[in-house]
Amino acid sequence: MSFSTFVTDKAGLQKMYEAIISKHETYAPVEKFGKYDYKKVSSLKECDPDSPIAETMSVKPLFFPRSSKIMKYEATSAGTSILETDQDPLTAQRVVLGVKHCDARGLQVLEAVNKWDYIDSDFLKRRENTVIFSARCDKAGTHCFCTSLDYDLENLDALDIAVVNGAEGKIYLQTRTERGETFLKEKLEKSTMYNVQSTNDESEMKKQYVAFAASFRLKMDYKDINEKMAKRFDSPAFEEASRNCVSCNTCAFICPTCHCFKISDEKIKDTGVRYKSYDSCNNVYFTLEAGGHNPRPAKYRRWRQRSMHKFVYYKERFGVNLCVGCGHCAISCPVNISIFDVVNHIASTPVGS
Amino acid sequence: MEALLVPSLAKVDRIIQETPDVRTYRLKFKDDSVTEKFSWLPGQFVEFSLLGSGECTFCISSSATRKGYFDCSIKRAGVVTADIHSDIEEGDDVGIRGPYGNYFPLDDIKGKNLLFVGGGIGLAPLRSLIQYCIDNRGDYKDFTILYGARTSADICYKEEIEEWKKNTSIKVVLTIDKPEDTWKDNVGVVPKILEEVVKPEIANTKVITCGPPIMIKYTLQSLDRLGFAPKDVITTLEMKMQCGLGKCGRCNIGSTYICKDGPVFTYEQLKALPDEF
Amino acid sequence: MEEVKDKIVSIEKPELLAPPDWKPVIVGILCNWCSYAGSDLTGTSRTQYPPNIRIIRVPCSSRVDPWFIIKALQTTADGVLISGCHPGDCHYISGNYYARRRFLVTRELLKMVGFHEHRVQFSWVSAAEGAKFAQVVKKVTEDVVKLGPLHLYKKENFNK
Amino acid sequence: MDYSKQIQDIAAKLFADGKIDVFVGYRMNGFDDNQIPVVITDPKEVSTLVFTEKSVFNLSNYLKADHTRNKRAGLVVKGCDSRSLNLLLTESQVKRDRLYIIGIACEGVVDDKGQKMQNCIECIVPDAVVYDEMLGNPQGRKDYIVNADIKALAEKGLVERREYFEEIFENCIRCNACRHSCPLCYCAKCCIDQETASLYNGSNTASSAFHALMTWSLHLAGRCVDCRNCEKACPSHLPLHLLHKQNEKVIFENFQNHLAGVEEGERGAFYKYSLKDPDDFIM
Repeated sequence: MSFSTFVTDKAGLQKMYEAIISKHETYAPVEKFGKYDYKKVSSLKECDPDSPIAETMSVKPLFFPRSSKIMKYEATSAGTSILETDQDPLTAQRVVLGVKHCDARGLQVLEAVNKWDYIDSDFLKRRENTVIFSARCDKAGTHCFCTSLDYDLENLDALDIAVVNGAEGKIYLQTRTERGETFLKEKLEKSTMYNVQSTNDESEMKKQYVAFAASFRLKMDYKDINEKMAKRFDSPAFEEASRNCVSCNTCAFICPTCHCFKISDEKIKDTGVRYKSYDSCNNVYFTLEAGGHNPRPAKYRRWRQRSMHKFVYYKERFGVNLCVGCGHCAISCPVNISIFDVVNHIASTPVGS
Repeated sequence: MEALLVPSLAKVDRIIQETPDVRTYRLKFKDDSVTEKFSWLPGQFVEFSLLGSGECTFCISSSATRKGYFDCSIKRAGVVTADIHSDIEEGDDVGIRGPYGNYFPLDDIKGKNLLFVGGGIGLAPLRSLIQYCIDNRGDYKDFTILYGARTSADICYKEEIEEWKKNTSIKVVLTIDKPEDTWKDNVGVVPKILEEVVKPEIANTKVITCGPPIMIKYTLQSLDRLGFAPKDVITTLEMKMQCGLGKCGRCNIGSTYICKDGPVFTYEQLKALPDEF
Repeated sequence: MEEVKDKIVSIEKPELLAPPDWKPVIVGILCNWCSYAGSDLTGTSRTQYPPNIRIIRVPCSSRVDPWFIIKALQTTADGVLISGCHPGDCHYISGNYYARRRFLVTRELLKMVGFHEHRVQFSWVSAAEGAKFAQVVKKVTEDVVKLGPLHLYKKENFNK
Repeated sequence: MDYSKQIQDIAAKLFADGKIDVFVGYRMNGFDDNQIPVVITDPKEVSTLVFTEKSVFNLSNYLKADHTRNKRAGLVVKGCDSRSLNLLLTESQVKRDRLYIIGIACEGVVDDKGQKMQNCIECIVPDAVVYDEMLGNPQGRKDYIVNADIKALAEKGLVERREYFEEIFENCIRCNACRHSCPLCYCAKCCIDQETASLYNGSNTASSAFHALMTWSLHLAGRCVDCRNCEKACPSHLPLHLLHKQNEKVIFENFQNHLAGVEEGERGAFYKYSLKDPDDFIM
């Protein structure tokens, strides 16, 4: 199947969004307390698909919920029974608007671990049933370095339909997957009021990308970093770099690629629920064994685990970096630690010193 | 994913008080279809949940060659294990997921002399392999079990050890850390007994060891001294695990996931891992 | 409130109606030396009081961490009653003076967050005041019945 | 307000005299005017230290970390920071003789957008209350002002307030960053993290957030010094100060104008009592 490009204007796109929202289960960034989070919307007024990247939470919770119920059970003196297990009700197609490219890439990266051996069918099903409309940034944020990582940001196929701003209020829509192609074609066939024309002229999109790529403050050579980090497991630089971390775990909770979770039981009287919810490797209790042994007792060890997992371990295992360069961790960090600065600093230290 | 994390119910058939703080739970699945699907090899582990309390990882301490049941030996250590000890009675239901992880390299050890070195509750994973090997005794040559515990009361599987002792084809060496009045066997820590009493044959021998981290550390050193090649020394690791599926990101050492690539490793493989266990 | 007399609504969430057979659950946390003895006296002197209260005995009213109140409201309780010795009568000399401070702050914070002030009530009941205890429980129960069931922040997915 | 030079000099002198092992201060992040807290062990790095109105984070939080615990540390504190440090000292979490404290007579810090932070506008104790050396001109104690947001909320009805706070609890993602970044949360294991299933609240629900945030704020009542480390750490930008400020208001108005950590050796409001405390709400 070939993928196509369309051109429209702001009004046309908004009409299209409204039509989508009225017909489909739609999620988009909704502002609360100055932070945007992806929530179900019933009209375009509630949300802002062009939300600023620095203030937008990751889209990951729509695919990998912050906490999901594994099962509900009853344990009484008469016996134990599992009352219900979590059945994902998602069957109808849903649409997510305004996903940042780095965020969508995060989902693609997570597919690797979720497809590995035991298949996380819920995650894959959710992704399959979702059409992702992206919003390509026009300008890089202070902490962004998405162009420096191992994926082609310009032609990213982790999202279904790329929305790109052109000159003079023109907006380009480009399908990137079969799912997106089918969805958009169907929408366009049904109505002509979106001002949409098919086009082959991608020069403006290219221009927008070049301008966007030029606006980055942070650039790095990820291959170099991967190689150098792999050799620096024993580097004392980790200790130095982790000193001002307050172990608050924010970075892991808002990261689009972090996928560690904990399994916990909660009960009232005889009825209990087992949840799977996010956890962070920066937490002291993360690896603490019941017997008292902790393989990563010191803060720098936990820091090392986090940065090495992102740039070395995941790459070794699945061939991609577990970082998409969105900069969310640096933005949310209360003490402004940037993982970019840290890994670059560690990679620049001499081996074994 | 969530479906993979739902346990099947099993019934506690028998509880054996091994030592003051270790109990063995003999389990049978309530559903026959689960029993049929549930097959494991020595070294694998299960996720054992006491519904209403939590989930823990335990190795299966019996062999699949003994059909119809499986054992988990549980030492009281944390919140959930304390609940397991105090709440579970014979006939109660528990949740079981698994089996997960890899197993002892059964093909590699075929036709070799076997030396089992266990300490404390570390005999549990070895017991699974010992039972398996006893049931397939013809495949293996000399058979030595060295087992150490802190005191004579802390010796697990006392009845079974007596059985092994009666079996003339098995050499059993027991030791405790400090002398006791009624104790007639060896006294001393495991590495010392290994070098001074057992004096194992090096050639054509595989060593399988498991125990507390400090014992493992010194046993590996003394095996090195005796001249065992690292690839002939097999051990099982433990890390905190929660999912057992390689997803929750808790048990990795470097890019190796203990729950998927382990828990059984040779000393050679262990040496290649970063020092984080 | 007056118009819907036959139906009980939750005061914090007026859109929710109580089921017809709804009965309030009240958690009573009583100090061992005065209020618990007082409640004993109520029983031995055969004074009637509403059966909706579940009593938890603590050594002293200052043992009551604000956490207990939060926890009770979050799990099953529609109302919480905390009772201790009269000021000056504390078995541990000054426990209830410390407790008093905490109760005021907890009560004001819960009010700010959107709980009606009658959800969490406090009383001083001495060992001799069996009748007062019955009165207090009656009042708290009546108050909570007026407020309707508490829907705020209950643990989801649980049967009550 | 720029004391970078003075702080550098003092730190250099302390290292040279062998009085400290580590120095906790701020440095520039290297690309814009925001700052990163830094823990220095090498005297050579002293020249990177700065202090301006962008030095927001409360550094007394670092005194509970491995790097500074049981070591002699130098530290920069503003008015609010020194109050939390004062409480840590009274609660025996740090030893006074191991610390060298540079107090700042603070004129207020600014947020990311360059506006003066709300807690600085309403600040009561701008000068450091515990210090070895004071920089700037002390301004003295100011009058207590009831927080503007609390005033506005108190005028609203029950249902309106409930709706507002429900949004806060629903938007909480239960990362516990507020707790970890709080200088006064130093318990080895938090009661919110109990592993027992009947007490556990680890899932991400409004109910669990209500439980965690309310318990947390009530355990900090009478101790919170309004440094807003928690708000800075919150990834959902929740107005967590509402909970603390409400407690602070009630405590100030009812318990003899108590303010956390302003007097040396004075413990939190819940560690003492007065016979005159209000009693009228108790039956």
